[in-house]
Amino acid sequence: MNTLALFSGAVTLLGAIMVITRQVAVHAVLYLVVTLLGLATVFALLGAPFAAALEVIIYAGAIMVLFVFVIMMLNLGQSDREREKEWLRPRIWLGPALLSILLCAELIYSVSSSPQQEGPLAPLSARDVGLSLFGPYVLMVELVSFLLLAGLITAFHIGRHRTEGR
Amino acid sequence: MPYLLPLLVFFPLASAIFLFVTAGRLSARTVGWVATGAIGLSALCSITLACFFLFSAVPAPIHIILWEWMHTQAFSADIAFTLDPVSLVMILVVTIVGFLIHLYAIRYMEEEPGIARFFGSMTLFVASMLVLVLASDLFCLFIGWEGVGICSYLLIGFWYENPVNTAAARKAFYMTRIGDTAMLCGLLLLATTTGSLHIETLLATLHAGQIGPDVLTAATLFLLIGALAKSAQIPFQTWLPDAMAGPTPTSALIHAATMVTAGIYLIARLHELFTAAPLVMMLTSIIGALTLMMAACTALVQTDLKRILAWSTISQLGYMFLALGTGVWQAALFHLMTHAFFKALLFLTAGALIARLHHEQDIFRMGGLYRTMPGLTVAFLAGASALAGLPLVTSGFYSKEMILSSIWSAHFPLLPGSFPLAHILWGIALTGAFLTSLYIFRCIFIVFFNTHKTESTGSTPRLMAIPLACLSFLSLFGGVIEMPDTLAPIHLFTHFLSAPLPHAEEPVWLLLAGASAPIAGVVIAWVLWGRATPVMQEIPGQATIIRVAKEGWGVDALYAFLFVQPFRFLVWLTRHDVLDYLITGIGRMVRAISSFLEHTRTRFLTLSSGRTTLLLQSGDTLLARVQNGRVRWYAAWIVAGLCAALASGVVP
Amino acid sequence: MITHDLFLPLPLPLLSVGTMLLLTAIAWRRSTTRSLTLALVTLVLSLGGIGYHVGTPHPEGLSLFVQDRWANYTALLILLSSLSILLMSWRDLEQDKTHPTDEYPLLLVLGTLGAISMVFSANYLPFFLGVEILALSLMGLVASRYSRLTEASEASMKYLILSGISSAILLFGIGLAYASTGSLLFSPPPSGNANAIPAIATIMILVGVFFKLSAVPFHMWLPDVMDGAPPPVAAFMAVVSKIAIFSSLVRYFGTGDTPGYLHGILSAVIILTILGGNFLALRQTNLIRLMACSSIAHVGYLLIAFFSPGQLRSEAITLYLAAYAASTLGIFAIICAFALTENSLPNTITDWRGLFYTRPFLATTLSLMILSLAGIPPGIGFFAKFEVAATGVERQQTLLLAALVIGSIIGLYYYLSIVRVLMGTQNTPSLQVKKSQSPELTTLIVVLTLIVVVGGIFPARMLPQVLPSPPLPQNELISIQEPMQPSL
Amino acid sequence: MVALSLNASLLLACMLFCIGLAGVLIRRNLLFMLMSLDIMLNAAALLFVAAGAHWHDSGGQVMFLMILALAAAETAVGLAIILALHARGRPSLDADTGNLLRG
Amino acid sequence: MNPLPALVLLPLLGGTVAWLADRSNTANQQPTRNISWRITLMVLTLETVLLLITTFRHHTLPGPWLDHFSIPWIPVMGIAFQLDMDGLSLSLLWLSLILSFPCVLLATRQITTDAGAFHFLFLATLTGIIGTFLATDLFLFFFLWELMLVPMFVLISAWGHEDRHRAAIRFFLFTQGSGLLMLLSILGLVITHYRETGLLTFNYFALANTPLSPFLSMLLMLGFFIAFAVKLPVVPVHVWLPAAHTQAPTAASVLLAGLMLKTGGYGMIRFNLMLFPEAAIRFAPVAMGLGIAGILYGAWLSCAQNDVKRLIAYSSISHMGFVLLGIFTGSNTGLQGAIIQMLAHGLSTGALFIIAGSIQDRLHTRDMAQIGGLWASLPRLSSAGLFFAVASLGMPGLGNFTGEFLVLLATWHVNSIVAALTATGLVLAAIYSLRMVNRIFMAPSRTSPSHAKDFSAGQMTILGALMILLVVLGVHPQPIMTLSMPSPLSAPPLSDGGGDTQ
Repeated sequence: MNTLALFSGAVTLLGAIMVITRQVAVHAVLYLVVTLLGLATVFALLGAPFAAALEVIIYAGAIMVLFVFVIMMLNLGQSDREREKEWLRPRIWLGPALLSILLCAELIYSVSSSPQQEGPLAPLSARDVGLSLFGPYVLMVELVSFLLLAGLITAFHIGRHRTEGR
Repeated sequence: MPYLLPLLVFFPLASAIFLFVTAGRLSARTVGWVATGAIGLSALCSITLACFFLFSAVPAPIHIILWEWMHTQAFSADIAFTLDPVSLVMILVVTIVGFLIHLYAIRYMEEEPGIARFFGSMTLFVASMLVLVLASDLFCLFIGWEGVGICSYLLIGFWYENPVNTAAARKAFYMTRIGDTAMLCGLLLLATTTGSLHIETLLATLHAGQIGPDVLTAATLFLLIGALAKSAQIPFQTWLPDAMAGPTPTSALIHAATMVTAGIYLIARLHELFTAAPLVMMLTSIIGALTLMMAACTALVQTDLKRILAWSTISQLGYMFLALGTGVWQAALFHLMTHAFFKALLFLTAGALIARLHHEQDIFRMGGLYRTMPGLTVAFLAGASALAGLPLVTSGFYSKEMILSSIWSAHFPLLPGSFPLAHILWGIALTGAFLTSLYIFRCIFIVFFNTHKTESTGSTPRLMAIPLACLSFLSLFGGVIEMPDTLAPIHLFTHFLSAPLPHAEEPVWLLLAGASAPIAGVVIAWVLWGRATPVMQEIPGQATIIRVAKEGWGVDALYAFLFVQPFRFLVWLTRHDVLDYLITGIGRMVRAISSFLEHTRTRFLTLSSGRTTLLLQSGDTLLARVQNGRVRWYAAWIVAGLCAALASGVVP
Repeated sequence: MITHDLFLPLPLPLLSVGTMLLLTAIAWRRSTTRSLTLALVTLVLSLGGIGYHVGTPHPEGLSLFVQDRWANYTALLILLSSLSILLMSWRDLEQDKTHPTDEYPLLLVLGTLGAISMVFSANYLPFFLGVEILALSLMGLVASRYSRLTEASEASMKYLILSGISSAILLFGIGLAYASTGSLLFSPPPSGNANAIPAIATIMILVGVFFKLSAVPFHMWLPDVMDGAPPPVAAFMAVVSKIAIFSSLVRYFGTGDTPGYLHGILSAVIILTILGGNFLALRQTNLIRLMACSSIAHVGYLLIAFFSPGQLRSEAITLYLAAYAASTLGIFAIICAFALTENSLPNTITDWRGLFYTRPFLATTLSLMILSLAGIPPGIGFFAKFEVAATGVERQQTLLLAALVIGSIIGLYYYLSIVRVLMGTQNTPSLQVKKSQSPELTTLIVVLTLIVVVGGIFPARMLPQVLPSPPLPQNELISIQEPMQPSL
Repeated sequence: MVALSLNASLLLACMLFCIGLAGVLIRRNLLFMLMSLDIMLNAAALLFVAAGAHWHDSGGQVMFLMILALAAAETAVGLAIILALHARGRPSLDADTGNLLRG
Repeated sequence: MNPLPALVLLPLLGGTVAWLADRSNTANQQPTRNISWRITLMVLTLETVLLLITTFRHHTLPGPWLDHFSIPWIPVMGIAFQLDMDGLSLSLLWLSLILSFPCVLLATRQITTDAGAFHFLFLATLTGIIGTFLATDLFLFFFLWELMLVPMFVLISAWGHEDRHRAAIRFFLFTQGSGLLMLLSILGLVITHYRETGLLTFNYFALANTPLSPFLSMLLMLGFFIAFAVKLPVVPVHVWLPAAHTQAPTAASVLLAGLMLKTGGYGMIRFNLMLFPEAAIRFAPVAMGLGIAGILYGAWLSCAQNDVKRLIAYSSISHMGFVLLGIFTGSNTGLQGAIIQMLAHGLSTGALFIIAGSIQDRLHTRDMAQIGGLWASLPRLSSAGLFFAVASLGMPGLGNFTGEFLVLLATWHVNSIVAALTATGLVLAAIYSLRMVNRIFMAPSRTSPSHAKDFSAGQMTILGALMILLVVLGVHPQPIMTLSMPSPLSAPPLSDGGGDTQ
């Protein structure tokens, strides 16, 4: 396990922690991008360059833009920042955090207690992925299109209410 | 001939049903005549039967089985009638006295609105009584036994507009019901032992020695309790005086002549059974003696005419029990018969008298009545003499004398021979005879011979007078069929009933003592109350004792204190179903606990998530709800569930 | 290039094509009636397509879908339910001229597509996609209540967040399972004391599934969301979504025993679900919320049958699903029949007071449905509960049976309270009865009543038509195979 | 080339997942909740990619793609709901206040 | 042509017809107000004819069972629509019909609101009860057992008195909840049998021979017992009864007290004793204790009531205690006593409820403190009331006494002290019965019911018929005792049900 792997993993985790502790939404979005980039590195290190690329392009590139866009529309200001500050008292985050740490401990305990598995770690190129994507999984591609369609229509449906409701 | 037996029961029963069904549609006269006619038919039947019995060469008991009642593996019973001398005496008494009383009642009850109910109950009573008497099966007897009870209840409570009357009726029924239950236990005991309650079967089993002494004692004890309750003996005596609340014919028929003697009849019928249980026999005689003494004392201080007669009935029944206890059941039956005559007479006369005095029952408000109603005076005097047992000229003398003389020589096998229980009992009985004469003549002197106090109206109708005359005749001369040996060896009655008694030579002074006690009573009564300026209106001093005695020695109050009040109190306590409350309470408690748990759980989670302050501010309504609508809450629950699942599934 | 088979149960492509047509129709010209008709046609055609499939299953191929009796049966239930729900919402949609709601049928069909995809899937991939398609469509459907838009949006938001969490948990579980087996095919959880990763994978998948099934303690969203949603959508959540997810659960576990380490969790969840659902329902005053809570409890009963594999299990599950679906749909249909506009929807149970005297037919029908849910003859629910209890007795699950009995008694209480309210006397019924006739709704109610009653009296006459023989899920999987070995 | 073992990436995924979960639980702001959800989804995605790499199965990455699509759809819907709620006068992006559906 | 299924289904069908007829006539209500009532009467008459045919037709079956009918119902589960009749069933069927007539003739005519529905529910309950008495398939039995509760619940809940809802729900919860336990027991028995023989069946006769371990048989027996005990009712679980009886409309009270309670006793005989004889023997001391507790407790509480119907309800508890006691004495005598007691109690208490209902119709109160002195104004009603009160206090010569005596006799064989204790219940019976009589009929008039109408001659005839039956039960019970013994299990009905259905 080399340092790059350690480093990117640490960046990912730190970024995630920063995301959930920021007071300003835009900061959080930026940290989320950092996390995603870290994760993309991890993907690359895992021998999945295609996934890494998609992570950067779609996730960090496209989805995050949605967030930024919405934050702009919401027109958050200083008051929101104060409120977030108010909400981030230790008293408030302590309980959930403990719960999460407990869960994390359980997961780590059970994962690490399982025997070390070393498989053949050869990279999976984009071609491999593409072949299976449009081979055995081609129906899934169709199905996921319906997923996107559902998301689209729902978002549209809800969004339309927004204008009508006023 | 056997078919007369069911007919005997059928006539009154049919008339009762007829009267109940047509209630309110027939005129009072018709109702009365229907009932009287039915009883008359029964009386005719019984007289026919009696003739048949008396003149047949070998008077064998008549048996008739009507139908099988029930038949199981362990038990069988039939609806069956038996006519033997004992029951013949009883049916004669019941039907003839019953007929006379019904005749009397036609006129007496004419004005009453519920006359159909009255006569219906009366005839039903006669039917039940006949069933009781004729039954050849104790179980069948029990039908009549309870039937007379319920009829008595209906009749005592006849004037139900007055709560006192219904209370008396209920008291009578409850008291006798307690006895009935005991009797039922006795019957059950016998039934489980022998498998049948047929009297002959029972006796056969007894003679075969298949009934153990313990069982026998227990069973007879149970039966005795039943008989005591029915016959108003100690400790059940309290219901009878109260039962005088009913119409007078009822008192005469039920509470003097017939129903109360059912206990005597039962024991006489089963005398073989009782003879085999000496302990119970002794108990019977002691209770009889105590009762006769106590009741006589009580009667002495009563002021209510009907109550005097009621207590005297109890006292006379005590005589009969005494006789039964000493084994001379024939004497008891004899006294039963004569008592039926003169007590019915006394009651009916008293009823006629009271009716003419505008329902005045207090003897001290009467007086000098011999002038206005000489006929009634004669009748009452006849009855009173018979009750007192004035020698030679009354039936009561012979029957009482028979009892007295037999007591003296009675033998109690359980006691050591030196203990003179028989003599003590004889002394009590003799004192009782004296007291009887004292109180009944006290009554006569006060009511008939004192200064005139109350205006009386009208005259006794002929329809009422005829029965009185008949009964007077019977009271005076009904006893000649059986005489003490000293006077004349006439033993028609006992011969008729059973094999002749082994008559021991009785000393003459016994007879003299028995004859002199009533006369002494009369004399003293005359001294005390009979003269124009009475020595006293009331026995002086001992006001407390008198008051207590007047109230029946406080037994009523004692029972009220011991049983009735606690029962009422407990019933009041439990008037609501405790279990009901328990279950409702559990329901409430569960609800309370669940809301409490919900409450605490919510609070705990609130604390743990650090939002106590905010939630407290946002109100109690939120506190009570887990389902508070908050996404993060729900998420926290999900995560907690996941944690728990993982913990239980993975972590060993 | 495509060497693998394209085995596909026919309802799926039919629904897809229907969706596309609907989309095209909307794009061309918006018309609610046309959308509704198209959706109806699609659903009916899909019904006809049950039992057929496109392509041939290759014995060696990677199977994404599976078609067996179990799948066909649940698909049939789902499609029938969707059809009923479409009919329920028909009138309101048509009459609501101010708000064009032609996405509603589209979303309904999409949701059905997701559910059907779950039912037929033999692989985590289509299963997961189905779950998400259903969830996303539901978010849209939930938010389509104009009169209470704020509440609807809030419900939608709750559903989004919570279902997001549960999806993530489910996904994580699937990921772990994949990590331990290397295959995305449904693999029954390892039995015995498995090593840790498969076990937690199973548990996390179960938690995700339980959330969708709204088993306690993962249930809290259901009453809120159903409350916020329009009644037909609530019915959709209570029936279609649950049947689909339950079908997958059965498929996932196969016929075998549940592994030992799950016994504790499953028992706890079942008991909690039965008691929790019933207790929650006890304090509800709103009929839809009450239905939500009672549906939680019914999941508990159903899980008993699921948890106790044995001779009677498959029958119990199939019958219970049918009974539950028919009764619940019936109740919702009657609720819809009373909705004059969205505003006058009967809100609390007391609004129904005296219905027996004003609308005896509907009240009787409603009572029948409620009694059927409570498990009282002559409703079909009686026999269903009987079978469920039989499975429990067979396996001697004393605790679960105790929970079943206690839960049923509590259930009786609140179900009877509804019936009692219906029979309450009130001079003026607070419920305004809708004057306009809606034949489709009446027909639906009559048909459902017939199913409930006839099914209750002659369960044997109904069952064989659906299931020629007692079905054993997965005993006749058309294709099942070993996990693919890594190529290359 | 491949530097991370399966177990290491599993651990990483677990930690990431829990951080995301903590975010959902802690934050009241819907925006942050959505971001945290994204983190959780990413954790799952990491799991699939790592497992796919481990087993040398492209299915893992196909799954990753699906997750990507899901994340996009969910985020879009979530943001639409946020906007709708915001438009209907919710004072803030608070997920907790103004809960009309409860009980 | 086998009449058994027709016996079961006819009331239901007739009820449906009555309902529909009434509904279709809602437009012109006045002239056809009682059409459903007439149809109900016709149905009952028809049912009587059927029962007569059943009673007197030539029974070809070998063995003690009188009649048999069976068609498969749910073959997958081994469930059949199987009805069998023996003397016990027959006598209880007769009781059901005999009691239904006064119900319909005297009580349901007053129902004006939704008379059709009322009669439908009435007949549906009757179907459940009759079916329960006949079913020999355990599933069918349970089905009908549950089925009779629903219409009864509606009857109480919709037509009852002031506190009807609580009473109805409590009634339903208790009976239904205990029914679930019975369901579990049935399933346990069936599955045990299945394990033993590999044959899945709910057939009573087949299941009777299931070998069971002592523990298991006790467990299963208890499941049945609790369900029946709630129905009977036995003391700790009787709490539903007073409320339900009090609040129910008259006809429903009669059905409840007269018939529905009998299903509990019937079940105990048919299932507890016959299916688990040896466990029943082991359980007998407890059951007898419960029976005595019921007798005394019911009588005691009955003494404390001021509400007429409540008083009668508690007296029912007391009477049914005798039934329980008799059943578990383990002897034929006790069993016969219990059966006679059931029949007599059905007649007497049913009639008492009719009378109490009539009083309530006339005076609009059930509080005994407010009634008082009816004899003057309503002599016929009062005399009928007196008769049945006397019957219920156990007057020898009437049916109740016969039953009680036989039970006591059998108990005495087991334990004399217990029997003596039980006999004190008779004293309490006298107290509560006479208390009622004294408060209602023979008391100073408190109200002035001048407008109240007495029973007509026709109505008295109906009550008179009940009286005659009680007297017959009291003085000549032997034929009924012989008839009503439950048939033993050892002789299964004929093998082929198909030929018989023709």
